[in-house]
Amino acid sequence: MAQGPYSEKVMDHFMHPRNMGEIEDPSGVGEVGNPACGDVMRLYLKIENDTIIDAKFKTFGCGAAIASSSMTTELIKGKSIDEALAISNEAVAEALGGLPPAKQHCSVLAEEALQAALEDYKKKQQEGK
Amino acid sequence: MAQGPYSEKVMDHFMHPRNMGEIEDPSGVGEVGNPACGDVMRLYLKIENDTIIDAKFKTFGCGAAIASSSMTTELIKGKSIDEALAISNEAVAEALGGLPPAKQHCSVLAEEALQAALEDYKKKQQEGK
Amino acid sequence: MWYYICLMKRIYFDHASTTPVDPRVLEAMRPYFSELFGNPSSVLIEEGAEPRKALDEARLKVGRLLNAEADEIIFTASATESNNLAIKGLALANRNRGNRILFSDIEHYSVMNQADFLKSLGFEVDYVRVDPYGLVDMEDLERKAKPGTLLVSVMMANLEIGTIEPIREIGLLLKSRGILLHSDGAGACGQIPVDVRDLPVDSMTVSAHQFYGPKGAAALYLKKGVPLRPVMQGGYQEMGYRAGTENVPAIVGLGEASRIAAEEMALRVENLTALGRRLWGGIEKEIDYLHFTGHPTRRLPGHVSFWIEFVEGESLLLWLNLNGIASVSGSACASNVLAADETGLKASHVLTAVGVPPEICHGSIAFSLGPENTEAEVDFTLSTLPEIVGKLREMSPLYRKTLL
Amino acid sequence: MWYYICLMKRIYFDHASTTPVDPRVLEAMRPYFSELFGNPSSVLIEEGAEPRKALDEARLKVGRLLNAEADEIIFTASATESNNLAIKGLALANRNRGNRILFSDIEHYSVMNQADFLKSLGFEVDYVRVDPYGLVDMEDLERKAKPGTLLVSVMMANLEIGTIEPIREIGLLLKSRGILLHSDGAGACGQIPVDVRDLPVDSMTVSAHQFYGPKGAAALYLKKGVPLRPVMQGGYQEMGYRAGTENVPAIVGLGEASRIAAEEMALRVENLTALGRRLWGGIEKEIDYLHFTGHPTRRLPGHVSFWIEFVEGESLLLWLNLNGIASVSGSACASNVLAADETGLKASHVLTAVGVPPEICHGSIAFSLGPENTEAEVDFTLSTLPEIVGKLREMSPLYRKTLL
Ligand SMILES: Cc1ncc(COP(=O)(O)O)c(C=O)c1O
Ligand SMILES: Cc1ncc(COP(=O)(O)O)c(C=O)c1O
Repeated sequence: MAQGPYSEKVMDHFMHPRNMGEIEDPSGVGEVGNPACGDVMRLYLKIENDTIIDAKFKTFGCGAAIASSSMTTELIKGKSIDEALAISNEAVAEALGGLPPAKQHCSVLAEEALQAALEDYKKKQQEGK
Repeated sequence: MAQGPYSEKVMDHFMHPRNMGEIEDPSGVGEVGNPACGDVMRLYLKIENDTIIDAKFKTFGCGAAIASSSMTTELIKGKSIDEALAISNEAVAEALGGLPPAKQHCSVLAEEALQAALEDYKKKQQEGK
Repeated sequence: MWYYICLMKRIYFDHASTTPVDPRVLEAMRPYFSELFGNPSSVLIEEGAEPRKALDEARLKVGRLLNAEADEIIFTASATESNNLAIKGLALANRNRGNRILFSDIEHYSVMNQADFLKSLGFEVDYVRVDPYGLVDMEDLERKAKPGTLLVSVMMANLEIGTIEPIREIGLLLKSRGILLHSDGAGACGQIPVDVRDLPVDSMTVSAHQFYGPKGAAALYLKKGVPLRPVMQGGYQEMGYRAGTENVPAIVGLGEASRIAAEEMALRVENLTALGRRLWGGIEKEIDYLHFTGHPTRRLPGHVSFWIEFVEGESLLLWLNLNGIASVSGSACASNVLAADETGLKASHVLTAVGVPPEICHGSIAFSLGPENTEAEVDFTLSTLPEIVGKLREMSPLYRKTLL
Repeated sequence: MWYYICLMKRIYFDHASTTPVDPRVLEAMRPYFSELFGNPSSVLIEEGAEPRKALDEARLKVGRLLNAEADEIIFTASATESNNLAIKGLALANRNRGNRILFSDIEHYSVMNQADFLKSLGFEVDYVRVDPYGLVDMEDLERKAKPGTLLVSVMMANLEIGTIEPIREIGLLLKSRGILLHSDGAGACGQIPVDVRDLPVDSMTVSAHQFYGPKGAAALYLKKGVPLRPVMQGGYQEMGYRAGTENVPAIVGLGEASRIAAEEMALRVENLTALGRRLWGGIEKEIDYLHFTGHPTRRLPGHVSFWIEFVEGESLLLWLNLNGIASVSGSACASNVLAADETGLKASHVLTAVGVPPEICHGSIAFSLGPENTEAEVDFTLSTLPEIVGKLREMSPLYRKTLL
C-alpha cells in the first residue's frame, strides 16, 4: 500500500489525537495562529512544581497541524518547564517521522503554542505573587 | 487496408507505368525539370498527320511524377495535337484519381513536358520545311 | 495506517481531478501501442497508413462532440498545453487587434499563470470579476473589454465550484467588439453539451482524462480562419499548429471517449443531476454552518462544493479519504502539500474570487460525481459526513457549541 | 493496390521514426489506465498515492539510464517538447550569460524551427558547420562560440545519417568558455550508452517512442543547479518546470523502457552492429553509384543510410514498401507529402549540410534496424534492392548505361 505525503506516525496522531480537549483552570494557555494557512492551535498546560503534569490541545488545521499538536502534548507531559522549552519544532517533526517541506511550519506553530502557554504560565505566576 | 496518400490509380501507374521508354527518331521530345523537387521528365512523341500515334516517357522523380508521366502518355495517344494541347494538368490529376496538394506540381510538370514536346515537334516541322 | 481502507470499495467523488479510462476507450487504444505503432507522418509506408487513418477518425469524432469540422481540431498532450497554445498563440498571431488580454478571476492555473510570460512579451493582462456564484460579471466585462483588447479567456465551467459560465452571452458581446474569445472547456466538454457553432468562441480546450479518455491527450478547437501562431516549433504535424510525433493511442482514446460522451451524454447528465441533487439536499439537511459554493443550478451535473465553518479542508479531506471517499479541497494546505516550501500555500484564488473570506475558506470541499457512482454511495457519504464534521469541530478552538 | 503486401511479414527498418511498444512496457503501463488512474497530484487521497509512487519510480529508472539523479529528470510529452523547453527555457533563464545561440547545421526540426521564435525574443541564432561525415566542425565551433554566446545545441546522434556527435569534446570546449550545452538525445538515449556524469551537458532530451517506450512520453535531463524557465505555465508539476497533469501510464512506460534498455543495451548494440555491417557491406557490393551518408564507424548501431545516383528517393521508398520493407527517405518529395502545398518540399537540410548536392540528394534512404530484425531480413533486402534500383534507373532520363 502506497503512502500519502504523511508518515504513519503523522497519520496515527491525526486519526487518534492524544490529549485533545481542554483543561479546566489551566496553569497556562497559549493560542497561536498562522493566517496564511488558517491554522489555529490552542495549548493548555497544568503545571505543578515546575513540572508539566497535564497538557491538552485544540487545533483548527490540517493533518500536520493536528498531529504536531498531539505530539507536542505527548512530548511535554512529565517534563520540567526548562526541558519543555528546549523542545524545538525539529524535535516535534522528528518525533512524527518527518513532515513534508511545505508543512514544516505546522511544527513551528506547535513550538510557538508551547512557548506562548509557558509565557502565560509565567505571567500568571508573577501576577499571583 | 488503409491507403497511402496516393490513390489506387496513382499507385497502379507507378507500379505498372504505361509507355515507359524511348522512341527512336521521335517527332518531338520535351524535357522539363523542377529543380526544387528534383524531378526530371522527358516525353517522346511520334506524330503522323497531326495525330499522336505513339508517346513514351522517361522520368526521374517521385511516385506522382512517374504516374503523371504515365497517365499523360495514355491520355494523348491517338489524340490530335490540338486535342493534346487542351489537356490540362488538372485533367491529368483527375484521371489519376487526384493528387495530394503538395504533389500537384507533378501533373503541371507533365503538362509542361507535353507542351515542350509539341513545341519541339513544331520547331522541327518548321525547320523541315 | 492507511491500509485498512483498502478492504472497502472506494467511493470516487473526484472526477473533476481525473477519471479512469473507460474500458471501451482502452480497447480502442490497444492496437496502436505495439501493432499499429507506425508514425502517422510516415505516410509512404504501410506502417504509417493505419495510424494516419486513426488520427483522421479521432479528429472527426472530437469534431462531432463539439459540432466542429475535423480540421478545426488540433491535438495536444494536455489541457494545460491547449490553454498555453490558445492564449499565447492567439495573442502572438493577432497583435494587430490590440495588446490587452483579459482573464476571468477564476481561470485555472494553466491560464492564470501565463500572465507573467505574456507581460514579458509586452502584453497587458487584466482580470474580470465574477459574482458570488462565480458567474462572470458582465458589467465588469463590458467595462474592461475596451478598445485595444485582443483576447478574453473565460472557462466553460469551473471545476472547483461547478459554475457554468454564460459563454454564449460573453461571446456575443466580444464578437460585437471584434475581440477574440478562448474558452477552457476542460471538464466541461464531454460532460455537458458544447456546440461551437452556437457558442461564439474562437478556441476551446478539450481534455480527455476528464471524461474517461486517457491522460496525455487533449485538443484545441480553433475556429476556421482564426490566426494562431504555434508556440512549440518542430515538424509539420497538426496542420502546422502543433509539432511532434502524434501520440496515436492516446488520440484514438480521446476520439473514442468523445464518441461515447456524445452518445451517452443525455443519460449521464440526467443521472448525475439527480445524484448531485440528492447529495446537495442531504448535506444541506445534515450540516449546519455550511455554505455551498458556485451557482445552485447553472452548474456541472453531479458537482457539489461547499465550505464548512470551523472545519479545516485538509483534515476533512483526509477523514473522508480514511472513510473511503475521494474528494478534493480548495484548502490552501491541501492544494500543494508537495510544494518545496510553504510559499505555495495560498487560499484558492477561485474561492477568494467568489467572496469566501480567505481565513475561513479552508474548509472547502468539492465532490464531483461520475456515471459509475450510485445512490448508495451518496447515502453512505451523507451518513459519514456529519460524524467527521462533528469530530473536527470538537477539536477546533474556534468552535463553541454554546455560540451556535 | 496496396493490399497484397499485407500477406507478407513486413520488414521494419524504420526504427528511427518510431518503434513498437515493448510488450513488457505495455504490461507495466496497463494498470495505470483504468485502475490506478488517480491524479498523482492528489496526494492526500488514496487514489493519488500509487500513481505518485509510479512517477517516482519511473524517474529513478530514467535517471539510471542516463546516470542522472532522479530529480534531474523532467517528464514531458515529446522530444519536440523537451527540445523546446530546453532551448527556450535555458535561453530565457540565462540571458545574463549572453544573447547568442548556436545550433549545429544538422539539428532536428524541433530545434531548427525554434530559430524564428528565439529571434523574435531578441536572441541571435547562428549555425555550426559539420564535416562531410556529419561531425560537428570543431574549428567552426571554436570560432563561433565567441563571448556573448549563451547556449549551444548539438544532437547526440542524427537519425537521418546515423552519425554520433563528439558531445564530450564539444561540452569540454563550451564548459571552458562558460557556455551552456543542450543535446537532443532522441534516438540515441536508450540505444547507445549515454552518461550525463561523463558528458558535460546541461540538458539532454530523451524520447520514449524511439526505444520501445510509448508515444506521448519523453524527458528532459536538466543538470542540477542549471536555471531553466518553464515555457508552458500552469499547475505545479514536475518541480515547477512542466505544468499539466502527468501522463502516468506513458511515464511508467518510459521508465520501464529505460530499465529494459539499460539492461539489454550491450547485447542490442552488439547484434545491431553486426546486422548493420552485413547490410552496409551487402549494399556496397550490390549497388554502384551509391554513396553512404554519415560516419562509417561513429554511427548508431544498425543504422545504414545512403543515396543512389539516378534514383529518386520517394520512388525507391515506395518500391521498398511494396516489397515489404519499411524505410525512410530524406528526399524532399517524400519528407512532406501531406503538406498543404509544395513550399515544404525542400531537400533535407541534413543532407545538404553534409555536402550532398541538393539536386541529387533525392535518392537518400535510411534503414534503421532494431533488435527484432534478423539476418534473413537483411538478406532479403539485399536481394530486392538491386532489382528496384535497376527498374528505377531504367526509367530515368538521366541514366545512360553507356556512360557508366
Ligand atoms: C533527433 C530528433 N529529435 C527530436 C525529434 C522529435 O521527436 P517527436 O516527434 O517524438 O517529438 C526527432 C523525431 O524524429 C528526432 O529524430
Ligand atoms: C478547468 C481546467 N483547465 C485546465 C486544466 C489542466 O488540465 P491538465 O492538468 O490535464 O493539463 C484543469 C485541470 O484540472 C482544469 O480543471
